[in-house]
Amino acid sequence: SRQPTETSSLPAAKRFILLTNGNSPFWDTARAGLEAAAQELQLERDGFQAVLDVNDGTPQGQIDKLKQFASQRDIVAVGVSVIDAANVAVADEMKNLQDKGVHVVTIDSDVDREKFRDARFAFIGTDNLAGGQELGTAARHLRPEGGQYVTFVGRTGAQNAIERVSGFEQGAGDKFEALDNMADDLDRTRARDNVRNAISNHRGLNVLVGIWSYNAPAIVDVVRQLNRRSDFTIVVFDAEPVAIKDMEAGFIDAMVVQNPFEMGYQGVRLMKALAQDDKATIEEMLPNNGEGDGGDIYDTGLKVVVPDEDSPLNADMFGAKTEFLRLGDFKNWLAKYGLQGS
Amino acid sequence: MSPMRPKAFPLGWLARSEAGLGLAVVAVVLLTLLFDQQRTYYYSPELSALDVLRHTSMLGIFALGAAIVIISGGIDLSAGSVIAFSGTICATLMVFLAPEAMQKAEPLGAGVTILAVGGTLVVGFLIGSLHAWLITVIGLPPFIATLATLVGLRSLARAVIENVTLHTFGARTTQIQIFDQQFRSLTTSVWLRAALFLTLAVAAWVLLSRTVVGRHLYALGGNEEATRLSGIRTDRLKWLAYALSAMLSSIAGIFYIGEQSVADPQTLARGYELNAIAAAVVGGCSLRGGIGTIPGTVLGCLFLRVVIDGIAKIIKTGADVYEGLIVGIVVVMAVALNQLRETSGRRKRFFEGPLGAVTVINLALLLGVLTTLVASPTSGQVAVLVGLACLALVKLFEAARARRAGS
Amino acid sequence: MSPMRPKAFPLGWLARSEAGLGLAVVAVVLLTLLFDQQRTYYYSPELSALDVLRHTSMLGIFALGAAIVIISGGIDLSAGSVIAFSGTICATLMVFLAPEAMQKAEPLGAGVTILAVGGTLVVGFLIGSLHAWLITVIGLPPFIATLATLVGLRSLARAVIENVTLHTFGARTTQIQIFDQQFRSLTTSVWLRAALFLTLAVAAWVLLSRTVVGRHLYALGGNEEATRLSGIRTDRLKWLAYALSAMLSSIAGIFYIGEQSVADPQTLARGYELNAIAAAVVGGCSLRGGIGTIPGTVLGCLFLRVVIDGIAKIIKTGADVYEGLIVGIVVVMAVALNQLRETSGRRKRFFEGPLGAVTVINLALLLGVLTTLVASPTSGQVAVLVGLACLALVKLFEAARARRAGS
Amino acid sequence: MDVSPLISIRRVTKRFPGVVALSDVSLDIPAGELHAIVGENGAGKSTLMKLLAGVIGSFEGELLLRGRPVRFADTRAAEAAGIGIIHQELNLVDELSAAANVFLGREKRTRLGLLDNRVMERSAAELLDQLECRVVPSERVKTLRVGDQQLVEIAKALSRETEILIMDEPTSALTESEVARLFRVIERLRARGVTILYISHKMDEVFRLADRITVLRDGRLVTTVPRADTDPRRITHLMVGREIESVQVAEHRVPGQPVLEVERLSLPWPGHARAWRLRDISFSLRRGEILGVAGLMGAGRTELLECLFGSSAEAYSGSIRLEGRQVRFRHPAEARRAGIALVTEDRKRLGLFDQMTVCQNITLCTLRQAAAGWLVSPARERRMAAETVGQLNVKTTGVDVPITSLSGGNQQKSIIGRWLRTRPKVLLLDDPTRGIDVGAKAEIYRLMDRLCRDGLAMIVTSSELPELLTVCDRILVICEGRLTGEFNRAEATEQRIMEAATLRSAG
Ligand SMILES: Nc1ncnc2c1ncn2[C@@H]1O[C@H](COP(=O)(O)OP(=O)(O)OP(=O)(O)O)[C@@H](O)[C@H]1O
Ligand SMILES: Nc1ncnc2c1ncn2[C@@H]1O[C@H](COP(=O)(O)OP(=O)(O)OP(=O)(O)O)[C@@H](O)[C@H]1O
Ligand SMILES: [Mg+2]
Ligand SMILES: [Mg+2]
Repeated sequence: SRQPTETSSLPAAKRFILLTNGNSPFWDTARAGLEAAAQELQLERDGFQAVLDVNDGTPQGQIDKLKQFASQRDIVAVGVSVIDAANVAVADEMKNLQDKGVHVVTIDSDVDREKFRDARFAFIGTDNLAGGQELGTAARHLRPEGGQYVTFVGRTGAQNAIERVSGFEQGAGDKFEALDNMADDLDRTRARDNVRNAISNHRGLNVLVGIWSYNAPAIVDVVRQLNRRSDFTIVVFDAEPVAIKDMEAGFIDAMVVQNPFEMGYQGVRLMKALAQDDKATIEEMLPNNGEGDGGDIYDTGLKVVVPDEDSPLNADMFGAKTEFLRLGDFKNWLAKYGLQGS
Repeated sequence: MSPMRPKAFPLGWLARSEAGLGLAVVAVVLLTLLFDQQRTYYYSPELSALDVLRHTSMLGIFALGAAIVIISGGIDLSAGSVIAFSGTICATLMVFLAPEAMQKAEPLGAGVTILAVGGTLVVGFLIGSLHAWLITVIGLPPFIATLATLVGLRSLARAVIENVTLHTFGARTTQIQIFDQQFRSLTTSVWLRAALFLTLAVAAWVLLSRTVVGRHLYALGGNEEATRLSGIRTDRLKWLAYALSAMLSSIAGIFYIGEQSVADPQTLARGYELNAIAAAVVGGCSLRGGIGTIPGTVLGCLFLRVVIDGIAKIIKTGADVYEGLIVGIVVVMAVALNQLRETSGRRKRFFEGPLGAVTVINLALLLGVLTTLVASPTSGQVAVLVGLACLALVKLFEAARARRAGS
Repeated sequence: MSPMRPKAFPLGWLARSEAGLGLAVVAVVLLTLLFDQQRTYYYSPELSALDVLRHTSMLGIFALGAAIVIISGGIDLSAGSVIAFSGTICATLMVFLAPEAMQKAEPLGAGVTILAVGGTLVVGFLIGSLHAWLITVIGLPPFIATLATLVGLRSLARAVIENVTLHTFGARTTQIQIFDQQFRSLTTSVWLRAALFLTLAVAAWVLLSRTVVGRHLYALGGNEEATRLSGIRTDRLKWLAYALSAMLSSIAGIFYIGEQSVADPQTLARGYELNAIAAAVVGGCSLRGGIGTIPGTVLGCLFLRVVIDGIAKIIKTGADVYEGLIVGIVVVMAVALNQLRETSGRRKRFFEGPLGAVTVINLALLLGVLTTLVASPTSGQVAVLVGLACLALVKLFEAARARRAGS
Repeated sequence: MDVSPLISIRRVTKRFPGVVALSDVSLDIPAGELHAIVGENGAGKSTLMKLLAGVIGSFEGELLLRGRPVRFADTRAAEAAGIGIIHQELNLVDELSAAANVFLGREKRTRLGLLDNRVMERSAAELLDQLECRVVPSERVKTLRVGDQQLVEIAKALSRETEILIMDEPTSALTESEVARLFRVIERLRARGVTILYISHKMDEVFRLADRITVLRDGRLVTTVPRADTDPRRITHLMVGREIESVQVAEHRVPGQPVLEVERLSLPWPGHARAWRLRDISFSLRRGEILGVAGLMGAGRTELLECLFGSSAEAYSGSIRLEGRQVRFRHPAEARRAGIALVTEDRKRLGLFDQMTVCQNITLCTLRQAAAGWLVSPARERRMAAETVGQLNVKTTGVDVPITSLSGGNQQKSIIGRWLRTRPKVLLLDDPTRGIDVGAKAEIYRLMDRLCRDGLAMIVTSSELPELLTVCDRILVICEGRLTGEFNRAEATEQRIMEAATLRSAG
């Protein structure tokens, strides 16, 4: 029933909303992609508007926001970074939105595909599990003799944390032993404490794994203070601006970087296509849609970033879809989109 | 008998305070209608009303507890953690009672649910009793006793959940998923929670205003020593107040895990204790004790909720950034108005001396920042100057009036 | 002249409370040494000491403020939000003063840093003045005034940061990255912050115990009316106390954004106000006002920190889950000991009547849960039974003693 | 007198919500005079002094100091103008030392600007020595006797070395020898030319010290007379407004059987030098008898009543028998149920619920009687309150007005009414007429007499001896926790009671 032609009855533009799971620089980059898409796809001309809505990192927050969306009349499409794949309530709210005629896609973090596939139209992003596997692969090649690692994360219960950690475990293989999975409750000072405690608590520890974006600077800060760079392999998720500087300074061995800019951009593109029933774009983005597993996923790709010099890692070690970049190239890529981090 | 004399009849005053709050609610709804470009309240009134109701009844349930404790002269900082702990316990009991069903996402059956809910209420009662014991027997100030459980219970809940999942499912997880459809549909039903809230509010209202125990609670809050010396067992009253508060939070905890379909103590109901206290205080409860009503508290919850909902409707995206700010301002305003009404008749100087001068700058800057946020940096700068000028004038005027009165 | 009579000299009593805390610190360190299988404290004492010092000095800086306010008879709930707001303002000022450098991650230069830090301190002073104005002129209870800023300032900080980044960098972000190496190395240096903390603590100690103003702050906390009648301007004292508290939080805010290399108001220093109050209270400050010392508060911070550090060293994996629980228990214990010491000599009944019976069950269950967590479910069940038996015996014994005394 | 007055009070009126504390008072006081101000409780004496000392800033009328109009915003301003005050109530900070309290607000500093505790303690010791008080200046005030606390309060005022010193009932907690020492200090001050305003209820003090005497009644100035031109009888007459009716209400009462027997009652005082608040107190109380308890402030009268009522903080030793049965109350609730009622001395702090109405205050203890099942019937509750209001003749515009709108006497009657509703066997009245006007006082005496004749047993304490002499059948005297005298109606005189009350124990 929702056709673009009926927009004129209301003064304001109809909205596409990208609802995050929590707050991090990751979403600032996604916002940049979203705004770029709004420009390039000329949303305003078609009476649309794309906005990012930041959740507070709790399931309750996401449920409340989805409910709030359902009660508003100007929302055409919602892209959700699902806070917890197994959460029935979130999936229910997404279904409820769909029943109200709002298009729903997932971005960055998907629902449990076995249980709630029909809660959304498609998923745009990268599997965090796959990302974890690539990071584990990097660790395996950086340290062929194996090692003992600790993962650092904001909340151990968060969906992407669970997936990344278990992906890392799979990618790293048998020679690696997990010592701890430490949560800092989003407190960056505690993130540093956790690293310090891990280092003093575990003698055999030699791999430090940053799971959420701010864990990377936290790891590097502590290792730098303790002056023990040579004792640890440091591999991290995401590229916060400070983390990029840290890799320049030689303190990070490998970063697995998702593409939040692309998630924001493609998310808007898909939402616009859905809103306008633009079959061509949908077909282009999801060529195998409806044809079994994976057809409803738009992969925004992964990047593995390594330092410019002296890295034993090379492109062949990683998956075919994964982009392998030296730090210099990565920075060029960022500069191209005017980004500080990813 | 001069007109400036405050009305003698206390219920008159209360009525006035509640009427004011009621009017404020209506005003906020009208303002939202006016400034919301989508006119959501007009086009989908039922949906909006249900949405407000959903939140108001949930906040209301544990705000009732906060109000009872505050009226009896105490303070309960632990609501958020008690909610999280109770939710965890409820899920844990379900796991104990039906481990298979919980793991395989099968229905639990009414028996299990009822037992789990009942057990949770017992735990709520035990928490309230612990507070009462720490306060009346050990002699801790209520602030400290409930601060300790605020910090401690959430952590205990996390430890419990990790332990239970490890021992029952063989894998340590930080949350327990709740699939049971029956439980979920009951806890997400707006009607059920609204009905429950209404029942509890009416019960609390009758308790406080129509029973002997209620009168004693007011007496306790108004003058603890005099209450004891009137032969009233203040320790038992405190036990009642804290037990009720904790049990109401437990009820909220049960609803929250159903609504979220997960018991996640790390994130559940963080900081909600402040919302509950704010609602009670906005509703006219005095932290000095002995003053406040249940209808006032209910209106306080409703008011806070329509304000938050209004902001969300008007600002649309990113409204939650402003939520805290506006709640803070609303709380200050509401309590300040109550305060100034009490001392009305007296002419007050708001900007006296150096503190007044600093406050002039302070408020002008605040005005400037707010204007910048709402409009633009340029208008913010204008606002600072205008604010500075106006407030300085007020200050000068006050000083002149004081000089005239003094001479 | 009986031996039960407490020493008359007030420092004697204080010394006892502080000596006890000092001993407790030593005990915790020894226990950690004993139970930490890595013997970290033995093998790398400097590193461990530095680590404890790093946190103690940071917590200490704003706990000093909490202590000053509590001693003067008030309460400041806003510390966490003031830290977040000040950090945000500091970063915002850097952006205003050197937008290019901030965006391009270039060094800022000492001038910019000094101006930003200075401006932040001024903002801290303004926040403290706002509290003082709300409390002394508008007449809000300190709890409400600082609760409002606790809720409001963090939200305002978020709004400011989004606005500033949008207008300066052209892209709305929720945090500001801080790259300046000089600023970061200064703020992460343990020595600098320890020296600053020591200086501030000594200054606060001299202020409170050796100056006229300090004497007046104690008097204000002890008996506000008597203080006013002695011709002391209590309003100015409150201004001083709240301004100091907010400014100390601001200093902490500056350090935190340097340490974290980002100003992120949403997550910065969440709930730290409770840590500060807990440290002051554990250090012997009474929420009734007029009692407490700076050395006590410093030891309180140190004690909380060695406890937390000890847990991390002993439990090794997953210690953060237990942290809150143990802090909660420690706070209750510390304040309860102070309380019981004051009423010593009196024989107390801890488990009298029905509340006592419920408490027996309560404590036994708590013991059981804790044992389950530390050991195993079976031992937990044993612990419940043993606890129940022991506590019930205590209850019976108490009742018997009371009956004997009564007859 | 053609000397221009040091202080002129011109047509001063002060209103409090519901009360006119002072109305149209004018008074001149020349420099160097010792001016006594007398009046019944609530006459407005303290209020007048508070205006002078800057404690109360807003009032109608004018204050002239050395001929110039002044209006003090706070005590600091008054002090700067040379006015110091010893307050009627103790205004000390418990946690600070005696020396710190003496110099609070005017601390001595070292050259570095820091507190000079040594100098302050030495000066405080000197001041206390003048008063011949043996308090160690570094001792915390909390641990001092009430009498010593009052001496510290006096030393605090003396340390100000002001030109005008107001003393508002400075001797209420002092023993006779302490009073004598204070008088020597006062003589020295007068020799220095200090103007003193002296308030006291004790006529002998007034007539020993004053140059002139001002009488206040119900907030109005009745007269100012030179001491030489008058005598105590006339002053008392002026204070009360009529000839002291010799309300010999106690005559022809016949006490019945003993209801309350107390044997060797002792109450420990942990952590205090005296160790016992009460020591070995024995007495009995009969049905239809009013037993008075006399003693100085801090003697332990309140504690005695608290023990009987089960509200003392410590456990007592000894035995209490009520109607022959051994009782031991651990909570006022038990005492209430057994038929004992206590009207507390500090009405505002320990008796009144100032957020509640008259009706709610009266029915608080017996609300259950107004409840049908769970719910309280407001109509029945109001009927109960109205009944009490009628019986005790409480002057109020209705039972639903706030209790704070009543005068002190009527508030007190409401509280007595609250307890009478519990139908007690023994009524304990702790200083029931404190701060109550004369008319109300007489009414309360008559009420007590009536209740007594109906067979109620009562124990009354009072800070005014004549009151006890008026209403009691028997008077016990307590000094520092010990029973130091027992007089029946015929034997009791003020002289003998004061002697017993100021007997200092040997230890
Ligand atoms: N702050 C106040 N608020 C309201 N009423 C007051 C206040 N202070 C005094 N009053 C009232 O003013 C009247 C005069 O009180 P004041 O204390 O001056 O009496 P007084 O002559 O000193 O009596 P006493 O001999 O008991 O000390 C009394 O009725 C008292 O209740
Ligand atoms: N040194 C002290 N420290 C603390 N409180 C005290 C002290 N002395 C007395 N008090 C308290 O002051 C009040 C009055 O003192 P107390 O009961 O001993 O004397 P009293 O004979 O009843 O005197 P009055 O009734 O004339 O004041 C009591 O509540 C008592 O607990
Ligand atoms: Mg007086
Ligand atoms: Mg007494």
